[in-house]
Order: sequence, then structure tokens, then C-alpha cells
Amino acid sequence: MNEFLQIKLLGIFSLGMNLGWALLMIPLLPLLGFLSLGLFGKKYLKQSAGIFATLLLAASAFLSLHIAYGYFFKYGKLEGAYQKIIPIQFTWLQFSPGLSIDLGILLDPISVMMLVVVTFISLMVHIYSLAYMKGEERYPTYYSFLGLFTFSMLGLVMASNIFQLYIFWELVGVSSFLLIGYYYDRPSAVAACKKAFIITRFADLGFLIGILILSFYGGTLDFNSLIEKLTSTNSTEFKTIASASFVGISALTWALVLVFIGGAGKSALFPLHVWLPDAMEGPTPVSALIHAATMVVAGVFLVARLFPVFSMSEVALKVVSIIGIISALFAAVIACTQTDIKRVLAYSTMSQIGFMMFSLGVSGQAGESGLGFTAAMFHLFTHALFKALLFLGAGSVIHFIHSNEMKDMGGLRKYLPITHITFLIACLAISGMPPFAGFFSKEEILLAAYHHNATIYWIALATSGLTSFYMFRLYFSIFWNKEYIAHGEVHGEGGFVMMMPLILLSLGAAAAGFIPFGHFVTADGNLLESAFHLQFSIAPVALGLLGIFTAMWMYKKQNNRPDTIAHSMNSFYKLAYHKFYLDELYLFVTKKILFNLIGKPAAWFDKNVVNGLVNATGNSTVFISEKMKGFQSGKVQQYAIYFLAGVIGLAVLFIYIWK
Amino acid sequence: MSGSTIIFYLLSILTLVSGILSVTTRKIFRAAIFLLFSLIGIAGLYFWMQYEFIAAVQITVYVGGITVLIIFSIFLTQQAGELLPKQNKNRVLFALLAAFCGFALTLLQIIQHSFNKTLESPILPTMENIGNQMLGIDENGFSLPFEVVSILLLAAMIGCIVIALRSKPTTV
Amino acid sequence: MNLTLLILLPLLTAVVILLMRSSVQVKWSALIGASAQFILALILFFTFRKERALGNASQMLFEIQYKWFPSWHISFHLGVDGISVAMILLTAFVVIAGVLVSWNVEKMTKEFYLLLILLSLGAYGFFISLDLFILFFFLEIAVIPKYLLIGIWGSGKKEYAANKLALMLMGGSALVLVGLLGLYFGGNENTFDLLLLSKMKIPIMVQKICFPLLFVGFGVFTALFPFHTWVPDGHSSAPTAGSMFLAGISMKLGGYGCLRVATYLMPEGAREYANIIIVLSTIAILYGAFATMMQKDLKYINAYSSVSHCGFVLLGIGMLTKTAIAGAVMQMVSHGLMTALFFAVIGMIYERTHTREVNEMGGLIKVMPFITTVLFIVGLCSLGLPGLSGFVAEMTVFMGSWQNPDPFHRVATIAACMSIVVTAVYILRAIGQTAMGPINDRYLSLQDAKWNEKLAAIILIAGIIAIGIAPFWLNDLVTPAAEVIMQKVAGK
Amino acid sequence: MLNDFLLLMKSELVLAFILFLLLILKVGKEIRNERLLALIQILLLGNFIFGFFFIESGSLFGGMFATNGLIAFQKSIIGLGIYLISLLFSDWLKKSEHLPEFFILLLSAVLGMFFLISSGNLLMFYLSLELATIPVAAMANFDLDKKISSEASMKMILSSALSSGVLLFGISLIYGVTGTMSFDQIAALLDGSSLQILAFVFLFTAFAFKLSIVPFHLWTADVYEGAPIAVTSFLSVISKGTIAFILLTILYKVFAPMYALWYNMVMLLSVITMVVGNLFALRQQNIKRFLAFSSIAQVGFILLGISSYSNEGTSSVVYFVLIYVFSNLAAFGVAGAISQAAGKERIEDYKGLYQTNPFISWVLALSLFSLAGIPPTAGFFGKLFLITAGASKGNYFFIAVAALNMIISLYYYLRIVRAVFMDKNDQPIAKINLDPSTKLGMIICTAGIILIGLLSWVYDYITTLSI
Amino acid sequence: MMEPGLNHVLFVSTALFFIGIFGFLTRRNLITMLMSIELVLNSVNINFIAFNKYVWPHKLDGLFFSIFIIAIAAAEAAVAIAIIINLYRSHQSIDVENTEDLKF
Repeated sequence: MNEFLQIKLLGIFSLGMNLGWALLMIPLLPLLGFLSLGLFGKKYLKQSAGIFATLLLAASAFLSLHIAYGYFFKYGKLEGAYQKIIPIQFTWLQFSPGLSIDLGILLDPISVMMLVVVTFISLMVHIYSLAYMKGEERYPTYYSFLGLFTFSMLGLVMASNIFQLYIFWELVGVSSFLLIGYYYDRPSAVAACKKAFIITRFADLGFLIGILILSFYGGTLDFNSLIEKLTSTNSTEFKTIASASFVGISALTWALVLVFIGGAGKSALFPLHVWLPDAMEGPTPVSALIHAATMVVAGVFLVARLFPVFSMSEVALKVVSIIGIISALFAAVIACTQTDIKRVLAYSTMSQIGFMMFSLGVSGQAGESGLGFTAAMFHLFTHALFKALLFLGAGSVIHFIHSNEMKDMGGLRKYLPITHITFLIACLAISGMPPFAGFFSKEEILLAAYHHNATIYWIALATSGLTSFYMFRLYFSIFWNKEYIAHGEVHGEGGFVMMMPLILLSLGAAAAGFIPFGHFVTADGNLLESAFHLQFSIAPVALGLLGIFTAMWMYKKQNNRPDTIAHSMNSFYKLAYHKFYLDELYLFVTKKILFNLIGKPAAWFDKNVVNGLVNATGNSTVFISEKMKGFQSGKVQQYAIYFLAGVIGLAVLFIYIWK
Repeated sequence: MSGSTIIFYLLSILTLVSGILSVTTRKIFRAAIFLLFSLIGIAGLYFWMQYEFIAAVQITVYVGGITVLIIFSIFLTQQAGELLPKQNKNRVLFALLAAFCGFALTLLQIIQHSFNKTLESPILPTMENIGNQMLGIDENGFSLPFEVVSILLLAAMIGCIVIALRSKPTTV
Repeated sequence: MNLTLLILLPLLTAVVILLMRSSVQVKWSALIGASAQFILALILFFTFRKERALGNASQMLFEIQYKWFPSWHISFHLGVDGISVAMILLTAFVVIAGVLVSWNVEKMTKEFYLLLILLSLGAYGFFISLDLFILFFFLEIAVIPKYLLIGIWGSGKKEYAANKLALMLMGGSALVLVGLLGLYFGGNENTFDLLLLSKMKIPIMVQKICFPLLFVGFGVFTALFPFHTWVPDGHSSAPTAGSMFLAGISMKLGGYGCLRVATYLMPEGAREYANIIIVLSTIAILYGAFATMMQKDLKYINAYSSVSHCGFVLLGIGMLTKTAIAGAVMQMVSHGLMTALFFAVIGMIYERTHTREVNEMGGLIKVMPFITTVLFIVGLCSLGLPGLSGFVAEMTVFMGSWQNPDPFHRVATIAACMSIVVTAVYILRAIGQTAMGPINDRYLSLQDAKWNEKLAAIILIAGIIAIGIAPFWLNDLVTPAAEVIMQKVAGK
Repeated sequence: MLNDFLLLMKSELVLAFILFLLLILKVGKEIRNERLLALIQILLLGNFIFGFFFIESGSLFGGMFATNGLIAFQKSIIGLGIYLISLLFSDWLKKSEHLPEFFILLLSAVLGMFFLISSGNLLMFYLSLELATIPVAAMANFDLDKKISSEASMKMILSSALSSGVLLFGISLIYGVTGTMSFDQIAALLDGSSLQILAFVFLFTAFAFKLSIVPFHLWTADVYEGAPIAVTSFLSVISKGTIAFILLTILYKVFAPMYALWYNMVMLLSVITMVVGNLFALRQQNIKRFLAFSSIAQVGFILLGISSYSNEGTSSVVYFVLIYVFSNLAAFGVAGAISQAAGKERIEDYKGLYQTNPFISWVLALSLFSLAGIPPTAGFFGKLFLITAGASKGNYFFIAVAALNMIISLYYYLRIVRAVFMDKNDQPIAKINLDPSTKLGMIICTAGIILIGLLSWVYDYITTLSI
Repeated sequence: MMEPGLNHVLFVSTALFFIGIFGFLTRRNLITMLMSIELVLNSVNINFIAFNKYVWPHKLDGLFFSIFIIAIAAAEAAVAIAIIINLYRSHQSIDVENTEDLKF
């Protein structure tokens, strides 16, 4: 306790000094970027901020690749199963013996995978932004925020302690807030960033209470021991948490559901998703990084991280899967009607995360039944690639056209050839077309769902059809449809700097599916050989193609088919177009209930009742004193009468009454 | 009923009745005269109790001094023959109440209390005894109070002179 | 380390200020004095750590005892434990920042700084005294400077606010006084000595009477619901440094008193009334937060949020677990730094825009990036962002509160947790309307922070971040002391 | 015997010497007021300093006169008080037509007070009480041109005559019951019969009247307002202090057997006095009247201390009076200086005073803080010790009332502070040129206000005396 | 009728005392108020003499007390009359109801 820093360098030496430092550098380099740019960027690094940050991140990305390579191929495995390694950990805040927030690094397949994803996507976004954000007034600020975000996200994925995860979870939230509100002078951006923060904050409340419950019963905040204690059915901790119940539901379920609420908030799952579309107010590369590839999957990551515990509670898993599938379908429907391209992408993100979630929900813990877990992680991985690509592509389009609205676009394939190709690859990938990455991951998800729950499977199937429809609706609307009429001078596609990330990501989106994911990431760390059934893929692929062709039919050429169709299902279309009025509902809740029914009365009560009482005390004292002044009448004889009354009164009192 | 009893009652009645009249009459001179009678009655009581010295002092100081002072001041401040202003009813009522309650209470306590008479031999209030003690400084001497009173009288005199012999006319 | 230095130094500073002629001299001597305090506090902190590391396990370190009114069994008894050291550090931070922030007070500069230094004197004395009499003495010393600061240099309905503050605080200390007398006569020996009293078995009846008196009395200082109404008016009318001292130091006197005097000396009483405390503080937390939501004046926002945040302090104390109490202390430190910074920023903004209405501002990032950055940091700290002190403190309180397994405590904890959402709402609202959004043309020519303001902000931010990033030092400081208190409460 | 006489009565003798010196000077050649005042100031300072030498205890005149260390200290306090009065109000005194007479009356009153606290006998008690009252009543009329001055004087002499009538009746009853006047003997002979209670009530009432305990206080404010400010301060500080001292003796020594009775009475009256005094002070506009009511409230606190019936009670009361001398005289000194220079006595006239007169503003503020009992001023210690002494009997309800009264009192004290420091005024009272001796007086008061509390040996000294 | 003793005398003195008080309370003229005070003081004197005579004849304390009271009464009356005369000069009246400038 007397040491300032109590670093337990567990195993650092056994793994070689380099690993520990490398690991530490991965998050610290972006942090360094954040600090140096935040403090001195304005003065000293006005021009070179981007390069500086990018270089830092490149180093970080390289290190994480190095770590990933080492973990997966060199030292991660022990007796055929990937181990959870904690090379660094120190006590950050000791609550009581055994209960402490430790900061540390936990290496296991999912965290290593996330390391790679986060650093890679972030690097891409950094590079892309070099061109995209050039000339912005707050260029260094932008990069410093990116650095902060990357740092927090890395901290989140490497967390070894549930509270550490919570800490970085919040940091991620705030950096997202900062980045969404980057264009601070736009009221809509300000509103969006506040909304995003508050809604995720609300969800975090659940997460926090969940942590409290878990920590109370588990007696620890450390992931490994928590999982260990709460998964062995004969440990006392498990017995108490499973037997303790509130409103008929066990404490374990409560805790997990609450934790899941936190995840749902950050991952924009129904009904906490309303912040995500608005979050598109941020710069587009930010959307690619945060609201597509990394932060929004934090919820998925959280559930995956605690998956062994989740698997102890069927109810909790059920909740996860139901919310997941609802979100998937719900978002897909809305996505078909939106006209802002970034919003479409946002809803598609939500839908895809729904996929991952229900995939986790239908998963089991060990062996074959753990397919859902692997699939979710796989989809997370591939989704990060192609969704980032989509957003960056959209960014390229927006960069060109200075608008987000579909109606301003059309026929851009000639002007933006590289963007066009890469965007198409991404669309195919997300639609699950073989052999692109999305195909493999989505196939696995559907398979897992199929084995587990038919309803979910069918809804998922339909949703994947819808996915390809709206994605290609987007694609055709941007690149085909009407001819683009340039106003004034037309500048071409962004330069090489902007295109390179697109190309790199499209390569990934095209090829990542062939990674044997089950070899690396599984629920129990053991190898999972996913059986691949060709006949199973027929239905989804066919549905996907159907979606593509429908979209082509409707949007390839400018025509009135979309309008007619929209007209024909008028009310439903309207409902979907208005995002099922959820925003309005939230607005109602906050404005009418929170502000008018609680806030206002509280303020009124304070001003009038509490304060009024205090003032009344003072005033009544003055009042009494005013009323009493008659005693001091100025008449000596009156005084004398009081005097005598006093004498007689005292005498009577003490002779007869108060003896 | 002995003569001394009769004398006592007569003196008491004189004292009390003229006392009452002194505080109720609306003619200020009469009030002063009644006060005089009452004081004389009290002096009579002292005689009756055989405290001749104090009776003499009473007559000298009160009857001869204070009353005269009062009458002079009445001359200075009062137009002759003017009736004293009436007091308001409430005040009279409350005063009567207070005085009566006080009287009843005090008298009750006095009557209920049995005074234990001392058993030591009495010292007679003769001139000799009084004179010795007045200037004595031992256990039963009263020279210190005597000095104090003299300072008080001196101070009172100076005070009276300063206040009463004001030269300038009133402004405020 | 001689603790009397902590009292003598401000005294010396005050004398020097009195002797100075020009306002520049006054300012510099105040600054030098405040810096000396700051250094002294740091020295105290490090020597304290060193002593502890060397294994000095006595409850109070650096004890000294001078005779003072021996016939009343009063002694000038000083000593510190971890909690006191934490509070002293807080005071030193706030004092130096307050002195810096008020650099351009031109009206009666000498008096202004004199009062500031006197206030700090009261606070230091309060935190280091181990005798309840001198504790009370220093508690009251701190009241009148506040009154004058608000009344003379304040704004708005300052006289009303100053009066209200002085009277309510005096009311609180009157209750404290009665409670202290109860302790004095209630134990088996007439003494005001804290350590002696703590070893005594104070009769249950006395505890039952004196605990609420003391707790409410000190609670008034800490904005215990419903005795918090001085907070909004007082804070909003006070000059910048006044608000900083008021919220940063003065409100902590109450929390410290609740803990050190009420709870520590009367554990049975504390257990008896714990539930009431919890209910009241939970109400304060939520109610303060909701009331903040409706405020439009920046100072009112911070004032009401202080009600809410100080609720955590009392909640932590009421929860009666070691962690919760440690959390309460951390929350005191954290809130002290944070709210002082917040008021400093509000002062800076007000000085430039001449308004505190959030509706009239907007887009200030553009012209004053430094100030708005500080505003962001302080806002985020207030809503409990990890990496800043607020998070650490609140989480410790929650963790500690949660250790009580019964539904009552659970519900209270959850209700208190809910405030983090409401806090986010009002903080973001305030920040959004002030710093973000389109800028008003008339603000375009405003200047960013000057050196003194920057320095003040940086000092406070350093404190906030030091706790936020590395809470273990504070925890190491506070927890053993909290454990001592808890052992007494638990009846060991 | 003569030695004893000289040593034991030395304070009285010195005072009498000064008194006669003044008389002779008055009779002799006309001396300019300034010179005379300077002489008087020096003499009074000498008197005060001399009070600390040759302190012995013993009794004279068959127990009529008794003295000891504590009594000597009490006399020193009084001596200090009159010295301060002679300094603080020198402006007014210099302009007075009757300066020597004023001091003759003042000193004879002080002599009365000395005898009063030294009295060991009801007769001496009564006589010196009158000696301490009648000259003051005459002094109250010393603003001869003012209507209110004579009104005040009239009210004072008539009310005090009535109260001494009641007192005398009480004394006569006690004499009738016990057959003795001597304090020592009375105590042994009291048994608490109802006639004794009645007698005690009569007797106590006189104290209540002089100390202005509610409901016997009504004369106080009128007299204070009307009398010249020097007399007011004398009445409010020195006269009250003296009565408190002798009350201690009477209650603790003479009526010790009836402790249970007078404890209740004192407590009850203490609370009523505090509350009523505070409530009236709340709405006063005239500073003298305001201070009158505030002093009534202070008396409530003194009663609280007295009620403890212990050495702590004695020492805390004496200590409080000492502090009260400094605090209240400082306040009166400022009020007097302003009244003399600007002719203003209303609180609202004090607005903005700080801008023009920072020194006296601080003196006033400090004295008010001390009266309100705010640390680090001495008043804090004084009040706190009184309350602590009062609490020693465990009557917390009364203590709580007392503590809450401190808040009300703070409110009205702050009202003046607020007027002086905060309120704006277009025409504040112009810069006042203080007489050097006035300034000296204020500095002494300020020093006393700050130091008496912090230097704990003052209190310890009193404690050692009061055993 | 009984043989008069202590209680009889005390009755007289008490009655006189309260007669004086009554006068003090009801008389509006300042001089008559002063006269009432004299009655009060005299009643006390009777008390002292009576107690001295009937209960404690072994010393002359009561007697001396009365003597001093008489002296004081004289001094008091003198000062009071001086004050009253001064008041009369400034107020042109010695009606107590006219002297109430100082109040509240």
C-alpha cells in the first residue's frame, strides 16, 4: 500500500521484456498524441498534427499486429486452448481487501482481435482524415480527440477488470461526445453529441448497477476471478448470486441484464439506439471509426467478455438475443426509408450489431454450441472492415458533393471510380455475397441461430435480405440513378491519401472472410472447426440477391417506382421514415416528464417551499418583534405595572406553582 | 382593651386613611397635606413602639424637610387650584388589581409565617446606644454606612445644583 | 512538521497584507502567502506519507498540545490523520487558485485578500484541530469573512444572500455548539479533546440527542437537505473567489465535522440515525440534480449541483462502511477542487461576457478556447468522467454503499446512482449552451484567459487529474483513517 | 488596624481622594476643560493601575466591608471601564459645561459600586446601591438642553425609586425572618419558607431591574436613548457589570440554600430576557436604543452563566463582563464619536461609513462581532464560557434557546455591519477627526477585544481568583 | 379587638406599601408620584422598626436601617425634585403622560 505504483509485472519477464512495453505502448502512443496535440497542437503542430498523430498510431497498429501475431501463433496457446494472459496489472483503487479497481492488460483472443481491429481502423481513419480534414481550423484538436478515442477504446478492449472496462467505457463515450460535437457551431451537432452522451450515460447507469451487483456477490472486480467464481456452479459466490432474487428474478440475471443494458446503450440497440443516427453529425471519418467499426461494438465486446457468466443465465441470454434480433430487423426497416446516406449507414450498423448480439444470445459456452460466439466475433471483425469502408466511401462522396442527401447524388461512378469500386465491394460484403467477408461471418451467425431458435433464424434471414436491399438502394442511388450535373468547377476524387485507406479496407472486406476464425476466437478458447454447409447458404444468398435486384430495379435508373411503392404502403412507410417515432417518444419523456414533471416542480419547491420556509422564519421573527413593540410604550407607569406584574407573577410562580 | 390598643388603632387609621386620600385626592395641595398626616401617623406609631429617636427623626426629616421640599416644588410647577388630571380607567383598574393582589399575597405570607423571637437580651434604643453604634467601627458600628450616606448626600446635592440651576433657556 | 505553522502562516500573511500599501503589493504578498501555504501543505503531505511508510501507526500524527483555557479542559491540541491531510491539501489548492483568480479585484483589494486569507486560516485550523473547542472556534472564524466577501464584493441580491448565509451557518454552528456541550458534559469526564472523547463510552441517551444536533449543525454547512437554501443564493451572489472558497472549502468543513465529530464520537447515534441521513442525502442528490436542470444561471447551476454532489458526502457517511466513508472524503476533496474550478471558470466567463445566463451565451470555444476547455474538463469531472476526480469519489461511495445488503440501502444507492444521468443532462446542457453552438457577434472580440487565470485553472486541474488518474495515493491517505472511524462505528 | 484599613479599602480611598481633589479644583480657580480632562484621565489610569497592587483579602467594619482578589479584580474592571469612558467620550466631555461635576458624580457612583461589590451586609448593599444609582440618574440629565435627556432622567429616578422600594420591602422581610443583615449569617438562617421566597423575589427584582432583565427592563431603552452617550455607556457597561458581580455574591453566598429556587428563576428569566431583548433589538433604528436592547440580550447570557452556581459560573461571568467592557464601550465610543461629530444616531445614517471612516468602521465591526460572539474576538469566548457554564447543569433546552438566540442577535449586529460596509450612500458621514484620546480608547478596546480571548491566562487568572 | 402585636403593625405597613404603589401607578403628576414613593419607603421603615421591636430586639439593626432609609429618601427626593423641575422647564408640564418621546 505504501508504494505509489504497485505494478505487478506478471509474466512480463517470461514473455520477454519487449512484450510488456509493447503492450503498454499500444494505448499510450495514442494517449501521447492526445496530450501533445491537445496541449501544444494549436501552437506548435498546427500543420503537422495529422502526420504526427498518424505516425504514432501507425506505430501502435504495428505493435498490436506484432502482439496479435505473437499471441495467436507463439505463446497464446497452452495445451490447445488460448489462455487469458495478464501481463501487467496494478491496483488503481483499493476498495476493500479483494475488491479493487485494477488497471491491467488482459490478453485473450477477443481482446487481441479487438486490438488489431481498433488500431487498424483507427489508422485508416487517421490517414484518411489527413486529406479529408485538411484545412479545418481545429485540425490538431480533431487529431487529439481521435487519439483520445483510440486510447480509450484500446483501454476498453484490454481491460482486465470490469471497472477498468467501465472507466474506458466512459472515456470512449466522452471522446465520442467530443467528436460528434466537433462542429460545435452547428446546433444540430451540439444536440446530437448531447443526445449521444446522455442516452449512453443512461444505459451506463444499468451497467454500473450491474457491476455493483456482480462485485457484491462475486467479491471481486477482476474479470478472471469474477468469471471463475460465477461460473462454477458449486462456488458459494455463485450459489448466493443465483439464489438471491429480486421480483422473482435472480440477482445474477439482474446483474447481467443491467450490464447488457449498458452494452445496448453503447451499441445502439433497440430502444437505446436513437442517438446513433444523430451522431452522424460528426465528421464522416469519425463516424467510420466510432459509430461503425469500434465504439458501437463495445456492447458486443462487453457481452462477449462476460460471456461465460452470461451463459449461466438463460434469461439473460434470451434478453440479449431478443433485443439483438429486434434491433436488427427494426434498423433494417428504417434504413430502407432514409435518404441521408450516413443515416442509412448508421441504421445498417445498428442492424449489423443486432446480428452480433443475437448471435451471442443464441450461443452456448463450449464446443460446437459456441458457434454463435465465434460468429459474433467474426462478424464484428468483418463488419468493422466493410462498415469503415462504407463510411469512408460515403465520406469521399460527401467530400465531393458537399451534401449527405441522396437526392443530390446520382451517377457519381464516373467521377469517383475508386470510391465506386470499393463501395461496391463493401456493399457486397455487407449483403453477405460470397466470397466477400460478410458472407462468411453472416453465414455462421445464421447457422448458429438456425441451430438454436427458429424464429430468430427466420427473422434474421429476412433481415439479411433487407440488408442487401437497402445497401444497394444506397449504392445505386449514389453511383447510378440520375446523371450528376456538376455545379461549377469539379474537383476529382480525394488524392492518394484518401484513397489508400479505401483500397486497403476493401482488400480486407474482400478477403477477411477466409480467415479461419474458429481457430482463433472461440467461447472457451479451444479450437472450433466450423462445419460449412453449402446448401445452408442458398437461402441467404438468394435472398440477398433478391434484395440487390429489387434495389437495382427501383434505383438504378431514375424513376417513380420508389415513390409508388412508398405510396402503396403509406402508413408503414411513414412510420419507418419517422423511425417509428421513437425520437418523439424520448423527447416527450425528457421534456414533458423529466423537465416539466420533475425538474420544474423540484426547482419550484426549492424556491418557494424550502427557501420560503427559511424566509418565513426570518419574516415572522420581524413580525413578532413588530407586534411586541407595544410593551415599550414610553409610559413610566405602564412600565411600573409590568414591573409589579413581574414581581407578583414570579412570587406566585415560585411560591405556589414551581416548587 | 387598653389605651395603647386604642392609640394603635387610631394611629393606624390615621396613617392609612390619609395615605389613601393622599394618593387619590385630585387637589395636589391636599395630597401633600394628607401625606403630611400620614407621615405624622407613622411617627406616632414609632412613639407607640417606644422608638422615640426614630420618631423624632421622622418628624424632623420627613415632616420638616421632605414635605416642605415637595410643597415648594408644587409651588414651582403648579398653578394653584388646578385639579389633577384624571387617570385613564384601565390604568386605574390594573393598578388596583396589582396593588390588591400584591397586598393579599404579601399579607398572606406574613401572616402564615411565624416569626421566632430572639432569646437574647434586648438592647434599648436609647440615645446613648444609638450614638455609640452610629460612630462605631466594630461589629455593631455603623460608621461606614454613615460615611457612604454622606457621600451620597454630597453627590445628590451637586447633582441637584447642576440640574436645577440651569442657566440657558430650553431650546430643543 | 509543526502543525501550528499552518495557522501561523496565514496569520503572518494577513499581517503582511495589512501592512502593504498598494494593491499590487497586497496581491503579491497574498500570492506568496498562498504559495507558501501550498508548499507547506505539500510538505505536510509528503512527511505524512513518509511517517506512515516508516510505520508510524498512531492515529494522529504530528500531535502537539498547548495549554489553552485549562480550567475548561481545553487545550490547543493539533494533529492530523489522512483525512485531515487530504482536506488540507484541498484547502491549499483552492486558496492559491482563489488568490490568483481574484487578481483583478480593484475594489478594496486589501480587505478582500485579508478576508480570503482569514478564511483559509479558519479552514486550516478546523482541519487540524483535535480539540472540539478550537474546532468550533475555527469553524466560526470562517463564517464572517464569507459574509463580508459576499456582501461587499458580491453581485445580485448580495445583502440578502450574505445575511442568509451567515445566519444559516451560524444556526448550524449553534446546533453544533449545543451538541458539543452535550458531549462535554455527557461523557464521564469533562473534556473537549477529540481523542479522549473517542476513547470514552458516551451514554446512548447523550448520543441520541447530540448526534442529530451535531450532524444537522455541520450538515447545514454541507447543504444537508432541507438546510441547503443558503447554497444557491450564497454561491451565486459571492464574488468568484468567494464562491470558490465557499463551495471548495467551507462546505467541506461541514462534511468533515459530520464525519470526524458526529459519526466518529457517537457511533451508536450514527447507527441510530443512519437511515434518516441516507434518506435526506439521497433526496438532496436527486433533488439537487433535478433542480439544477431547471437553472439558467451558471452559478446557480453549479450551486445546485453542489447540493447534489455534497449529498454524496453525506450519503457516504450515512452508509457507514469503510469504503463509503473513504468515498465521502474523496468526494469532499474532489468536489472541492472541481467546484472551485467551476466557479473560477464561471467568474472568468462572467468577467468577459457580463452575463451568467446560459441562454445568452454560445460558441465561446471560438474566442476563448482555454476557458472553454477548462469548462469542459470541470463539467466532465462533475458528471463523473473517469480520469477526473469526480468519478473516483462517486464510485467509491457507490461501492461502499453497495456493501450494505439490505433493500433500503440498495434502493438508496440506486437512486443516488441515477443522479449521474441527471448530472450529465444538466452539465451538457450548460456546456452546450455556453461553449458550443453559434457564437453571438458581440462576443467575438473577447479575450482568452490571462496568466493568472490560466495558472489558477491549471493548479486546480492538476489536482483533479492527479486524483482522477492516480487515486491510490488519496485512497491510501484516506482509507486507513476511514477504517479507524469505521472500527469505532462497528463497535470494535 | 489602620494598615488593614488602608490596604483593604485602598481602591475606595484612592477614588475618594480623586473625588475630593476634583471638588477642590472645582471650588478653586477655573481650569480649562482640556487640561482638567487630561488630568482626570491620568488620575483614572493611575487608579486602574494601582488596582493591581497590594491586593489582599479580608473584611472591615464588622463584616460590612469585605474584599479579596476577585473583588479587587472586579474593581479593576470597573476602573478600566471609567478610564475608557474618560478617553472615548473626551470630545463630549471637553465641550461639557459641567465637566468636574460630571466626574464628581461619576466617581461617587463608582465609589458606590466599589462599596457595592465589597458589601458584606444588606445595609451596605442597599446604601451603596443607591449611591451607585442616584448620581447616575442626575448624570442622565446632563444634556441639559435636550428634552429627552430630562425625560430619561425622570424615568430612571422614578423607576429606580420604585424598585428600591420593593427591594427595601424584601430586605425588611429578610431582616424580619433572620434578624440579621450580615450576608454570612443570613445564609445559615434561610430555610426556603414561602415568606423567604417572597422576600427573595422582592430582592431579586431589584437586581432584575438594575440588570434590565425582562420584564423589569422597560426603563432601559428609554433611558439609554435619552441620556448623554457617556452616561449611557456607563449605565450599560459598568453599572450592569457591577450588579452582575454583586448578584453573584448574593446568589452564591447569601441565597445558596435556596439554590433550587433561584436556579429555575434565573434560567426562566434568562431565556425570556434573551428572546425579548433580541426581538426588540431587531427593529431599532437608533444606535443607542439598539445597543440598549442588545445589552438586555447580553444580560440573558450573563444569567445563563450565573445559573451554573459554580466557580466556573463566577469566573465566566467576570470574564464576560471584562470582555463586555471592551466590546460595548468600543461600540458606544464609535456611536459617541459619530453622534458628536455629525449629530447622527440612526443606523441608516451609518450607511457607507466605511468609505469615509475605515478605522472607526473596523472598530465598530469588531465590537459588534464581539458582542455577537464571533471568533476570534473575545466575545466568542465570553459567550461560549457562559453557555458552557450554564450547560453544566444539563438543561439543554435552555441552552438551545440561548444558542438560537445567538443567531437572531447575529442578524441585527450584521445589520449594522451591512450598513457600514455594504450599503451605498451618496452622502456618507464625513471624515471624522478623532480626538487622540478617543482614538487611544478605541485602540485599547480593539486590542482588548482581540487579545482577551486569545490569551487564555486572563481567564485562568480569573479562575484562580474565583475559587 | 385584639391586643395589637407584630402582625397588626405589619398589616399597616403592608397596606401602606401597596397604597404607595397604587399611587405610583395611578398618579399622573410627577410630584404626586414622588409622594407615593415616600409612602412606600415609610412603610418599609415601619417594617424595620416593627421587626426590631417585636422579633429582634437584641440589636438595633432595624432602627439603623430606617435611619439610613430616611436619609436616602431625602437625597432621592431632592434629586428627583431637581429633575422634575428641570423637566418642567423643558416640557412646561409635569404630567407623566406628556413625557413619552422615548418609546418603542
